[in-house]
Amino acid sequence: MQKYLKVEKRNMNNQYGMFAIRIGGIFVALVLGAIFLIFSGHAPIDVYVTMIDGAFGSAYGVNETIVKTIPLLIAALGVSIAFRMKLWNIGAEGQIYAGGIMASGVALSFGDLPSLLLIPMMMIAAFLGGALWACVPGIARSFWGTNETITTLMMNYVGILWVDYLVFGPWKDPKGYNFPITAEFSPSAFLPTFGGTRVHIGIVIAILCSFVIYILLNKTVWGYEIRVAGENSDVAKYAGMNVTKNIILTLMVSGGIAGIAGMTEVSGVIHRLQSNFSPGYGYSAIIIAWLARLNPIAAIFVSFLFGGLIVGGYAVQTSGLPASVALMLQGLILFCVLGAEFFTGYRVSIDKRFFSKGEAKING
Amino acid sequence: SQKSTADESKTEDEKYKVAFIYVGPVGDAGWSYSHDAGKEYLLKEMPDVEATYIESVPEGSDSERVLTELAEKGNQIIFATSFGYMDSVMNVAKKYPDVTFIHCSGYKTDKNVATYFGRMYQPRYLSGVVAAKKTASNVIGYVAAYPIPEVIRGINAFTLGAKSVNPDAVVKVVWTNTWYDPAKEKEAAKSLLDAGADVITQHQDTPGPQQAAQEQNAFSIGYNTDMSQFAPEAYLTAPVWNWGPYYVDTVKAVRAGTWKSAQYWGGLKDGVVALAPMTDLVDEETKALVAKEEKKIIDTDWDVFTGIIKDQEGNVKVQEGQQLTDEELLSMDWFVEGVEGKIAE
Amino acid sequence: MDNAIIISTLSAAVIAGTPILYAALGEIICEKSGNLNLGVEGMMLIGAVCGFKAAVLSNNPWVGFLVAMLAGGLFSLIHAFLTITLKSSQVVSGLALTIFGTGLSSFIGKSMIGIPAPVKFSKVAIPILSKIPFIGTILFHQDVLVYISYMMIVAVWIYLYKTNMGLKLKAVGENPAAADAVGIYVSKIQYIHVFIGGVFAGAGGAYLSLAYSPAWLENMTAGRGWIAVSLVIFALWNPVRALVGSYIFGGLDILGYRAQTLGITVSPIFMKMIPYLFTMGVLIFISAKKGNRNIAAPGALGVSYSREER
Amino acid sequence: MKEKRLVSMKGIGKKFGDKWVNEQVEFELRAGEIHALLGENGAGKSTLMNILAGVYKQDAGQLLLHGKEAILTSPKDAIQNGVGMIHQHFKLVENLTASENIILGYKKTFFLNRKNISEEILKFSQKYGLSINPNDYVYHMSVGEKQRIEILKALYRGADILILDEPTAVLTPQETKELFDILRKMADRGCGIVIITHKMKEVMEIADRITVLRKGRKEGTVLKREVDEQRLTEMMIGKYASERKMKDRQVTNEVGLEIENVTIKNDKGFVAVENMSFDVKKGEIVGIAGISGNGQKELAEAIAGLREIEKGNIKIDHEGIKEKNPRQIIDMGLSYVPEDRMGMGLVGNMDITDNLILKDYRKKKARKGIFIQKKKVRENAKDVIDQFEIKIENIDAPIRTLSGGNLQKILLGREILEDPKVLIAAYPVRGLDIATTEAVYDLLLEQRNRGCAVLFISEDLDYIMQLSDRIVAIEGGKVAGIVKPDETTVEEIGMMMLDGQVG
Ligand SMILES: Nc1ncnc2c1ncn2[C@@H]1O[C@H](COP(=O)(O)OP(=O)(O)OP(=O)(O)O)[C@@H](O)[C@H]1O
Ligand SMILES: Nc1ncnc2c1ncn2[C@@H]1O[C@H](COP(=O)(O)OP(=O)(O)OP(=O)(O)O)[C@@H](O)[C@H]1O
Ligand SMILES: [Mg+2]
Ligand SMILES: [Mg+2]
Repeated sequence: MQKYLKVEKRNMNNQYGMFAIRIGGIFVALVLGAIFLIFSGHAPIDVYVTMIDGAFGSAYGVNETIVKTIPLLIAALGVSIAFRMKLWNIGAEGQIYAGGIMASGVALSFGDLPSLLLIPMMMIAAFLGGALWACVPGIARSFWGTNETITTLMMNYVGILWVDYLVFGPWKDPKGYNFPITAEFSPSAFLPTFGGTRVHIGIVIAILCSFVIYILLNKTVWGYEIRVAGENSDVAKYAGMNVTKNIILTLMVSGGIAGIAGMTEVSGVIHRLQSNFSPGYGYSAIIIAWLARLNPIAAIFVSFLFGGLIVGGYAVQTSGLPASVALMLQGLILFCVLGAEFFTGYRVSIDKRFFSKGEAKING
Repeated sequence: SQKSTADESKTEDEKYKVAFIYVGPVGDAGWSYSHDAGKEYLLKEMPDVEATYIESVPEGSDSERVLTELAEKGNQIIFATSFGYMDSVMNVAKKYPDVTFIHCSGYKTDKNVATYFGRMYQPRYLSGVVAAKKTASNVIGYVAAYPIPEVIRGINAFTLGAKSVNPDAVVKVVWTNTWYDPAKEKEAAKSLLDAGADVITQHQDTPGPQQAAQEQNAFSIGYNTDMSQFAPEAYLTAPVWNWGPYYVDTVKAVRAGTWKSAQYWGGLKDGVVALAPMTDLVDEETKALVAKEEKKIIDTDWDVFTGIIKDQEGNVKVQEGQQLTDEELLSMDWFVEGVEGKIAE
Repeated sequence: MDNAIIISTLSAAVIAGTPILYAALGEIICEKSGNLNLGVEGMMLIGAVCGFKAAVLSNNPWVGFLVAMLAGGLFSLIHAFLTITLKSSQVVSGLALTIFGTGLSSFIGKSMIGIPAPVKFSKVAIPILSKIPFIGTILFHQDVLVYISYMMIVAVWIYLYKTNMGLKLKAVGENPAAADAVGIYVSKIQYIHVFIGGVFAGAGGAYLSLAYSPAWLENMTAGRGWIAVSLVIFALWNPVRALVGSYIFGGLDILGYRAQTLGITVSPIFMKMIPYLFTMGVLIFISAKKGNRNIAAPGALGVSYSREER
Repeated sequence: MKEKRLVSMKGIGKKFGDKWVNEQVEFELRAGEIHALLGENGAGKSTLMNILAGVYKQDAGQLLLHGKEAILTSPKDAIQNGVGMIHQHFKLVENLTASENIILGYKKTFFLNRKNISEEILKFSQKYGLSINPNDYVYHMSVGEKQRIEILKALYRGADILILDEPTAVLTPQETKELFDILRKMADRGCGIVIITHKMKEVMEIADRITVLRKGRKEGTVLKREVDEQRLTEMMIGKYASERKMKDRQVTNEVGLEIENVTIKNDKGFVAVENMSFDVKKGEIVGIAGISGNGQKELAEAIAGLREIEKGNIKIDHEGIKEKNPRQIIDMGLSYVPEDRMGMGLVGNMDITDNLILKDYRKKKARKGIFIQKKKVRENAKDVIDQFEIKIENIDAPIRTLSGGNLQKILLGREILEDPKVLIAAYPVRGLDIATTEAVYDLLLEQRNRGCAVLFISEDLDYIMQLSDRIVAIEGGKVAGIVKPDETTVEEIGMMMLDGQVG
């Protein structure tokens, strides 16, 4: 089959074309999903309407999608920084937990301080927590060349377990009937919210971060250094850059930012530390960073859509769809969006040589 | 069963809408499964009720949205079936004063928020009796999940039950720190069996420990639901949840306007918890003994945690004739005498 | 600890290591072709559920096992198509595969919750070998799937190092352009080995649902797919090292429980951390003293190959 | 025999993106001939041959192999039709052995009997007079050895059409001569051979017929005996006249670069440069003549601070660099044009602007506070493009799309613009066509004339003789002799390079 096709790389400069291809990918996903839904006895249009309606159909839905967007976006930004340097930090999940721990530690110890002081302190602590979590793989990578993919992944589990340790042990709420949660933070540790919604100031922080990181990566000396080192560390060394230092620094910044996602979650939404408080934001962040092609501005939109996908996924359950089907729809959409990327980079056509008239052909 | 959206708004008040949110998948064969069985019972008993459920809702930020959505969709009663939903329930309940929220296993209430839970420790006590009568080695293995009061209470009740008929019995505890990993829980059970236990019980949702017992020709006591089919040659009985009657009563009360916020903690008497039918592996003498104990709990003031009760160090924790209060039960963090193991931090 | 406890602990370590051993072997084969498939968890779940369902329907564990392998393999073809034909990012595609597999497996398994396995693989002692003191009980008093895993180690080892196909596989994973230039169909080789990777992952899943704790429960792999992925690196892409590694991981998994029964109180939370910390430690140790080219990662791991590009 | 047509390509067209890089090309190869393919960088030579080798699919035209039309969909099809191509960047699997690489994908048996195979390959290689060690891993091998493996690979598959893309670019004169002997022998056995090269001298030495491509089109096919170098050059690029600016030389006595008893280890930890000493004066070009792999790379990298100096010291403008890092050395006035353009000197996925500031991005002229002044440096880039006549269609496109010659100009341009005190140029004209080669040499001379100390590393003895003021011949990491070009001969230097004996 492939024999009769011609696949060529193309440099697509047409923004609309790229957009159309990606929309096409989502469309294919929906069609595939519809076929599946019909087979499993659900009405696809209803499911899709519920899904989109749940995520974007009302002010409440949009607000909730934004709430979801915040940790996804911040973590995706963190991940993007490392990916720019081709450091495969898949440990955002653990860094989120580490950030959550540190932020909670500050909130629980200095609850009397006013918001204006406490929240920045929590944020710094969260950054340090995430940075610390990422710095272990960073040091191993830069001094011994240890593959950071697995070390960062391992650190995820360690981070999740540390939260367990704290909420089951020393940080257990003394008034909480021995349940594994910390005491609720004092209100001065809450991130302010907008109106009566759950949307908190984290969204401003996240978008601000996007722009700052965009500038940092694309306009500054440091951004330039990590782009060069990401492309080719030999070139970086040749150009006099300190690659060892940059690996550690980049991973720490990357982890630190993911750590802030942990802080916004505990301080903006949950208001205390509890087991498993992140339902896999760190992993979703990897997908988002990739789909946004490591562009911090694009990440804003991708996170928003991804947030919608998750929120919509719960919404469809109210129309009788089991969670598993929602998960499958998410997977399908991801597959198709990923597959569509191919068509933005390549042109596929039929190999005309086989269909033009000629003498006896030999091949193979 | 799906109606179009336009239809739905019209027929809204015909059916009484009730919703459930579960922390795990319905397919966990354990905790969420037991609540879903209660939901099914409710639907059977009250055909004019329409029930929605949302499964696998994490205890973090998602639960608040899901609760809001369910309230928004016109559900009159929402059952939130995991401890971690507590804050979310309180927040959402404030915004929807007309909706009744019933939260399982928590301790916060409001005008429209009640809590409910079952005195699982009562059937646990009975299962301890069964185990202690069955054991030959006098070592009973307990595969424990997480060191939270509910689990600790269960272990203590089980041990008190065992000791009441067999003072030589000890209950060995191994913590798994999982709710849901059949292979690991099986391993934990095997380690107990290797350490001399010949009866195994558990606090997780999976049949792993049951299977381990069967493979090593030991006996087992399940949890949550009847697990006999997983280990027919080992399974003795199981303390089980039975939420259906409570759900029916609650829905009826709310609908009739007689409902009042309360902290409901039903026991054997109310049928929320029960000891599953004992298999033929349990002898008649034990069955009779269990029936007697059960009657004692149901019919008299006596309860499992009636003194004299000593802790592991031999300190008297409950004086002769006294009982632990519900508050003390809900925050239990010590082991009774006869438990071998430590509450891990 | 007396001998009996040591033996039973080690014997349990073999069982605990077997599902990850299967999955890791598959991932080794897959990664040798230059394809990183992070969807092991999803493939294992698909194997577990399909194997269980087939065993229930056919009343035959072998049918279950074979169906599990086939299902795992077919499922992995999604990843193969995306990454080989459509040249998508392997990392992202693998993550998506896990998401999809988790959903699909619980969808397929809905009707089988609370059903025990009608048939399962039980322990059989191998006549002479199981009589060897110490080792005999640990290694040769297990279920058939454990014995098959031994054979698979040997088979994979021979396949990788002693056959022409193994040579082609190595070439494709190291330098697809070079393989292409000598007329090897790079994408065909990659498809085949991603498929085999899925087959093995499916077998690992089936081990859980048909032998280890015979039942279907949603998400019953509980993270073992990820352990398998790290095991591959731990084993430096060598099947024999994967064997040792998986038993160590399996052992670490159960050691905590054994310690508790002996009255040694270590927080189970920290016990759970040990395998992860241990993996990290070993990885760092190995990378600190590497240098041998033959133990490095396949040269083209994670990169999609495309002929007309440099 | 001589008239048998192995290949005819008719009206071949190929486009990349929207650009036609081959158009209406006719090409013919006969049995027993050595056919040279000539053209400027980017003329489409490699593309045309890649079509013949099944790597690219043509967009127009027909291909006949052994007289029959062939539609090649993969290199495998080409191999089965007797076509073997030796690419400039070798397509070998580094951590397989020689014999494994040769039989790769060809042996049909299930099991791999390494012992039999290596015996078989040893015999096979001896038959063609190509000496190799079948059990050696490729990563241990020299370039020449790797090339022999590539040739054996093609022959082993029964190729009678052999394509070599710039095979001599990385060979020493001796290796080149050996290669040509082999090629001639194979042609005599009835093979048809296509050789792509930029070296006129070699064309005149080895080719029977010559086809010249120009901007993707065929300029003509001629018999060697009917043309001379001048005529070929004209066919390739039109009118051409070379005049080297040898004048203006201002060799001073001031030392710019000193190598003092230096010992350096290579990646594997063995001594690559041993106790080496020489100096380069300001305004002087010192050529390093040596077979590649004799310590040139290590020496250059040590000067740039990329490799540790085990013993001795290196001084730039009298200042030692031993304790300095690459950045400090750059700031001391060192510029370095590395051998591996894309692997070390340039970033293929970045645009020309970003590549041009690689060395001075943190200096005042490129930055403002923490920011890079993209606008300003982009303007500078435009000047550089004009000044060095870099052919680039889109200034914001990644440079990997550029031809080798243009890449080299960017690299050299960047290094020269720094007005360095010391310039190291390693193999700066490798793979470049004549015109670009001349341009590059002019730039080196300009630097010398400006007073820069230039260290020029090359294998091409003719150019070393022409350009250098002094020549350091090295062998086995040691200085074999230091001579002046007008006091020696190419042969004498060749001898020193080979056995390390002075004079
Ligand atoms: N894979 C490719 N994709 C896009 N453009 C290409 C590709 N390969 C070659 N080109 C372009 O095609 C043109 C011809 O390239 P080709 O490699 O055939 O030149 P060449 O004659 O071999 O040059 P050189 O002497 O530098 O080796 C160049 O402009 C080049 O940039
Ligand atoms: N994917 C690509 N896209 C665009 N241009 C390409 C691509 N691959 C190669 N080229 C260009 O095609 C030309 C020839 O490429 P080829 O692979 O034949 O290497 P080459 O002949 O060794 O190149 P050179 O000697 O010029 O460095 C080079 O100038 C290169 O920049
Ligand atoms: Mg070329
Ligand atoms: Mg070239």
